[in-house]
Amino acid sequence: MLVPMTKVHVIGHRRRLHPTLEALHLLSAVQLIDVTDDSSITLPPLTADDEQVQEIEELRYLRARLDALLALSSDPPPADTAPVDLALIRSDLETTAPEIESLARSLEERQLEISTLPRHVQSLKRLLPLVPELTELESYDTDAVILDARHASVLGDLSVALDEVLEGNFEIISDQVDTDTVGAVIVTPKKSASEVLAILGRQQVNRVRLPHEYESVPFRKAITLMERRLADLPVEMATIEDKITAVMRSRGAWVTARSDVTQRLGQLSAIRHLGATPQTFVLSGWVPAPRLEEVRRVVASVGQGEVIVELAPIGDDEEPPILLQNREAVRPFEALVSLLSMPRYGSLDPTTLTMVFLPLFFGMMLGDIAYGILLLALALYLRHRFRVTSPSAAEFLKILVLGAGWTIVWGVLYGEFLGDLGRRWFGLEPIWINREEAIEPLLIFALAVGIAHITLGLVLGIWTAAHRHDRKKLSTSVGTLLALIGLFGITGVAVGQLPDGWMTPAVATIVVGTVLMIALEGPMGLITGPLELLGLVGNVLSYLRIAAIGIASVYLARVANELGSLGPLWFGIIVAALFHALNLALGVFSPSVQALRLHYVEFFGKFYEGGGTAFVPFGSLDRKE
Amino acid sequence: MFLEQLTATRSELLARRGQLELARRGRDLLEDKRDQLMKEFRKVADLVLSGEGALDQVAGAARRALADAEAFDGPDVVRSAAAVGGSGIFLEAHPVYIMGVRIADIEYGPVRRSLVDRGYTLTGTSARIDRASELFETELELALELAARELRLRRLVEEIATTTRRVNALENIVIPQLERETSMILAVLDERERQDRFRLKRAKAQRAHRMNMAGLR
Amino acid sequence: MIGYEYGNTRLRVRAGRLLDADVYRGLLSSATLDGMLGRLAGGPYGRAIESALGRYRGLHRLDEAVRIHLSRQLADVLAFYSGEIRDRLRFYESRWDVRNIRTILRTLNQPVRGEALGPLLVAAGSLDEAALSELANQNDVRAAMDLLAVWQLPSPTVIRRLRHAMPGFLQTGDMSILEAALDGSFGDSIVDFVSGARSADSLVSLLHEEVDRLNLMGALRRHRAAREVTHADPFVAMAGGRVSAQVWAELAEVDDRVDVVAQLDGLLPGAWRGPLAAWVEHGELWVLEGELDDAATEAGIARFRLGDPLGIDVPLGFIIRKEAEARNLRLVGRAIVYDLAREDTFDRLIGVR
Amino acid sequence: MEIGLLAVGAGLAIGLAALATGYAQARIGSAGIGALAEKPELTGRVILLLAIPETLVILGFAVAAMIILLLGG
Repeated sequence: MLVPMTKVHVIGHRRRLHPTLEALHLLSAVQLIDVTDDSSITLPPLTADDEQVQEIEELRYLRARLDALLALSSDPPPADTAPVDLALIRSDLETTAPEIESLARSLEERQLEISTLPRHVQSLKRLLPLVPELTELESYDTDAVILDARHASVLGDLSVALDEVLEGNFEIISDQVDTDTVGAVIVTPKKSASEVLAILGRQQVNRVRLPHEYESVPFRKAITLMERRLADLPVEMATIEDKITAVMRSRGAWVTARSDVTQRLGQLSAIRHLGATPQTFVLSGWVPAPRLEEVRRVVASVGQGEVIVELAPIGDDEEPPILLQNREAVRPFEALVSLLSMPRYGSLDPTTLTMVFLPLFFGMMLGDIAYGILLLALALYLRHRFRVTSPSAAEFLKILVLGAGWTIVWGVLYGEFLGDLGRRWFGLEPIWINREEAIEPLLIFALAVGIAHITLGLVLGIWTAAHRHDRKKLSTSVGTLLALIGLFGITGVAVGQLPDGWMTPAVATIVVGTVLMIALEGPMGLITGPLELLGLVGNVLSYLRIAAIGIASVYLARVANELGSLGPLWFGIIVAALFHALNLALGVFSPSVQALRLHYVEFFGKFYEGGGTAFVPFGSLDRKE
Repeated sequence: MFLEQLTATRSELLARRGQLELARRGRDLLEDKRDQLMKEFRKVADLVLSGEGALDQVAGAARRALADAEAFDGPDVVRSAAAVGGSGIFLEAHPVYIMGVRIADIEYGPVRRSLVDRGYTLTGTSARIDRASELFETELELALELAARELRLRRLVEEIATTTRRVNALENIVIPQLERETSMILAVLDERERQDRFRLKRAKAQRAHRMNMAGLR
Repeated sequence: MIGYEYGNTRLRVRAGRLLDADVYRGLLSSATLDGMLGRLAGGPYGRAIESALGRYRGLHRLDEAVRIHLSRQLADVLAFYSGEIRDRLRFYESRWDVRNIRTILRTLNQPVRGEALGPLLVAAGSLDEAALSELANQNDVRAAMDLLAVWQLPSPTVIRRLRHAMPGFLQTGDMSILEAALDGSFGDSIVDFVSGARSADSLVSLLHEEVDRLNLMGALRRHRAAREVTHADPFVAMAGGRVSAQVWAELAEVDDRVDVVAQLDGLLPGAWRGPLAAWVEHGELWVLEGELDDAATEAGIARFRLGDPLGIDVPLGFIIRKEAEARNLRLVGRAIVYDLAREDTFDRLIGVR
Repeated sequence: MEIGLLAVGAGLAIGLAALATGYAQARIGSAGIGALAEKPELTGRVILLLAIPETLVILGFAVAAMIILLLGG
């Protein structure tokens, strides 16, 4: 159900502002309304004074600084429990931050090296076939150059120029490296390095540049060195990371400081939402009705008679926030509902209905005793495991438990145990329907489920519309319901289940229903009405998926069993197990999505009003971080 | 003390009067000079003040233009364009004389550069960068101009202060002193004259008395 | 047209996280740059700011954060698509390659290396972060050029043009020779791209318009400085626009602004007529440039909203919006540091309202 | 012979419907994953959108079942 909301004004003397804010922040039971959005308050908003503005800016900066440092360590330290002094933290930051930051920088330099070196290696490797063994000679320099293939003649000029200076004591080897480029390796005596450099500089060639450390090393060796370096870098980086973590380890106070700062900022951020006179402040907010007394009590204790809590009327233009609260068994389904969107305030909370139908549909589709038992075991085991580490996941698994339960029930009804294996081995007989054989009844059953589900949805829609005095919605819902009944009648007559005399009233009902659907829509209704009728047919047919997916899962199970009976026993068991595992995986995924879809589209579409905003009390966000 | 040494003679009086005259004329001359310097000072000061205002304005505009260029074209484009376009400016100081006062004057080469000299292509820069660099060139020009004026102003202030000191010395010390001395000499001379006249009178009277006495006889 | 669904949806969702007017107002109300960064750290720029904080001071911090964020976003845009679409987008982003190479060459040409190049280069297009830093670490222009040639990056066209310009540059030391080659190579590759593009879609028109705008501004600046230009011409019209190089060259001979505009009449997009007419009156090129840039950015942003939701308009529009956001943030940061009027600054932000 | 044609017809009915569904789901799916990568809270709506074209294959299934059950006897 939706928790009823009350709107309160907390009014008090300005000198009690901060204790009140602090207490409410800690309580997290009030969602603040900006005073400028509250038409019942005409006060100007309270503006933070210079001192507060400065505090806010300093705190924000401190938080960004702490975040920046804490983000550098992959393994942040656990928070200190002792209270921290922000001044001490600030001075600690001043002294420690440069150290950590320089470590982080050297980490980054290595990261860059890792991404640059392969480029150099690659360009060298392209030229490697050209490099003669003689480059390993001590007294010779090797330069590699590359040039545009269209200007390969430059190499000839180069050769002439070099010949003038070196009188033949050099070597140029060139070859096409790829379609556009020619690579060349020039071997020259070390002692004439400067002349060679000058000649190269004059020509339109590009020398292959290597990072400084590798410049004076022969090419083959440079490649080896660079590759070795590439292998070493991750190790070095890990060492640096360890150093950072080591420095951080004793900085649990930073984590504590960060959360303190966030809380303080949260409190300060409330200020601009409040209204003020020179002496008093007014805080406007939503409080869940059950927590109103608690709020009163806390405010009374910190306000010392100078702060009061007053109930305020909810304006017509105001929409209270949504807090879903259901009994514990139903609670996991709240997440499924809010996955779509929050219901509007004052509308129906479909959580309980979802709990009833969603697992039921799931079971109808999967419907297999063995699968059900396996799922149940899996769900219970996972719940046990997650109970401590992730309570919300454990909570969510309750849905699976319910689904597994219904799967077993429907498995018994269908007489399925790993598909037809139960029948083959121990002559398991269906109590109600054999999904392999009786396809037609199964389809009709699915449609019947659909009609029932949709009818329920429409009834709820009528109720909601009546409740909200929404005449348009009311007439559409009633019209749709009538049309559905009419359709049901026509189908009944058509398949010979109902006497022919029912035909006329059925058609009449459809006509009346359609007219009702059209009536309040105006001229547009002439188009939307029939469309809606068509949509209704589609909605009902959509429930065929319950049968279709069930049949698919049965046949897949049967295929597994057939394959399993081929070949030797051990082989059969392995193949069958694999197939059943696949079927189970599909059988969990597909029915959940389909059941969810039947709810979201077909069922909720008839009555659900989404678009509410979740209740986010002041203080809750700051604590989570 | 001084008075003791003062020899109260007429020639001394004449000498003192000559000195006084000289001191007064010197004072007037210096006052004239000071007035001239003040006039020049006011002129230059006005220029400096307005120059400071203009410099402030241009500096503000230049900064805004740079902010614009860096924001809109990106710091990469602007800073690298600045790196390409950077060059030195020719600067020289030489003396000029105003009212016989030696003042340093700053001469500088052209600050503004044309698009060509900036050394970047037009497709790789923007009009915003042109504008920012033009404004900064203007700012630099103004600053150099202002620097020259301020130097001149400072020299004028020093000169005015010296002249005023001199005027004050003449006015308050030398001239009153000379006046005092002159009047003192004058007083002594007067006194001496009075005494002389009295003595003369007495002498005349005695002679007359003697004559009368002799006549009676 | 299969292939746009994934990326376009991602970008459309991501566009919801672009900074809005309230955020900019908040940022502008910060008293200090640190305050602004702290505020910005709460949003999508968080990670970029975290990495920038430890490294630089002052405005460099902001520029670095903006650069990191923009680089990552532009890289993401490429990663969201595959095949031909990615090639097209990569081509659009190759503007950044040209820009980065220009920045690197200009900086390497300085006898004394000033500030670090790090916070300046936006790694988008073909040259990634590692390649850029390796290039920036070379000793001189020649060495950087060699590396580009060996790696065959960013494209053979660029390398060929640069290689031809190299001897001229080495003789005179005039950077503008290399720059002209670089700009020219970009123009050439646009011509290649446009002739190879299967249909004249919005990317092609975007490229045409961008080249025309650059050429127009270049020609007008050249026109303004007409008397000063004596030897080397700093303006060579780029290829790849709708208006021919000849038209641009002829503008230098025209004296009056009215005649300049008359000469161009009918050749340029209609939306430019207003700003050009205003320029005839006031004669301030930077005003004209601002108006044209803003109009182009606004059009790019509109492209995101109004263009084909399953077409190239969405990624192009996203890139333009992100670049506009980077520009806005740089402006806001400078307004805070130089203490410029905040309301004026807010009005100058683009794509906010 | 008759039965063979019916089987082919039924196969075509569900096969073509499945192809259409697959085509639609491919496009919706890639867009949906794109949206989810940016905003995981859209999961419910994406499942919903993804599920909508499935009606096509269900209708195909209905037609196939009708061919076999009603005509095939």
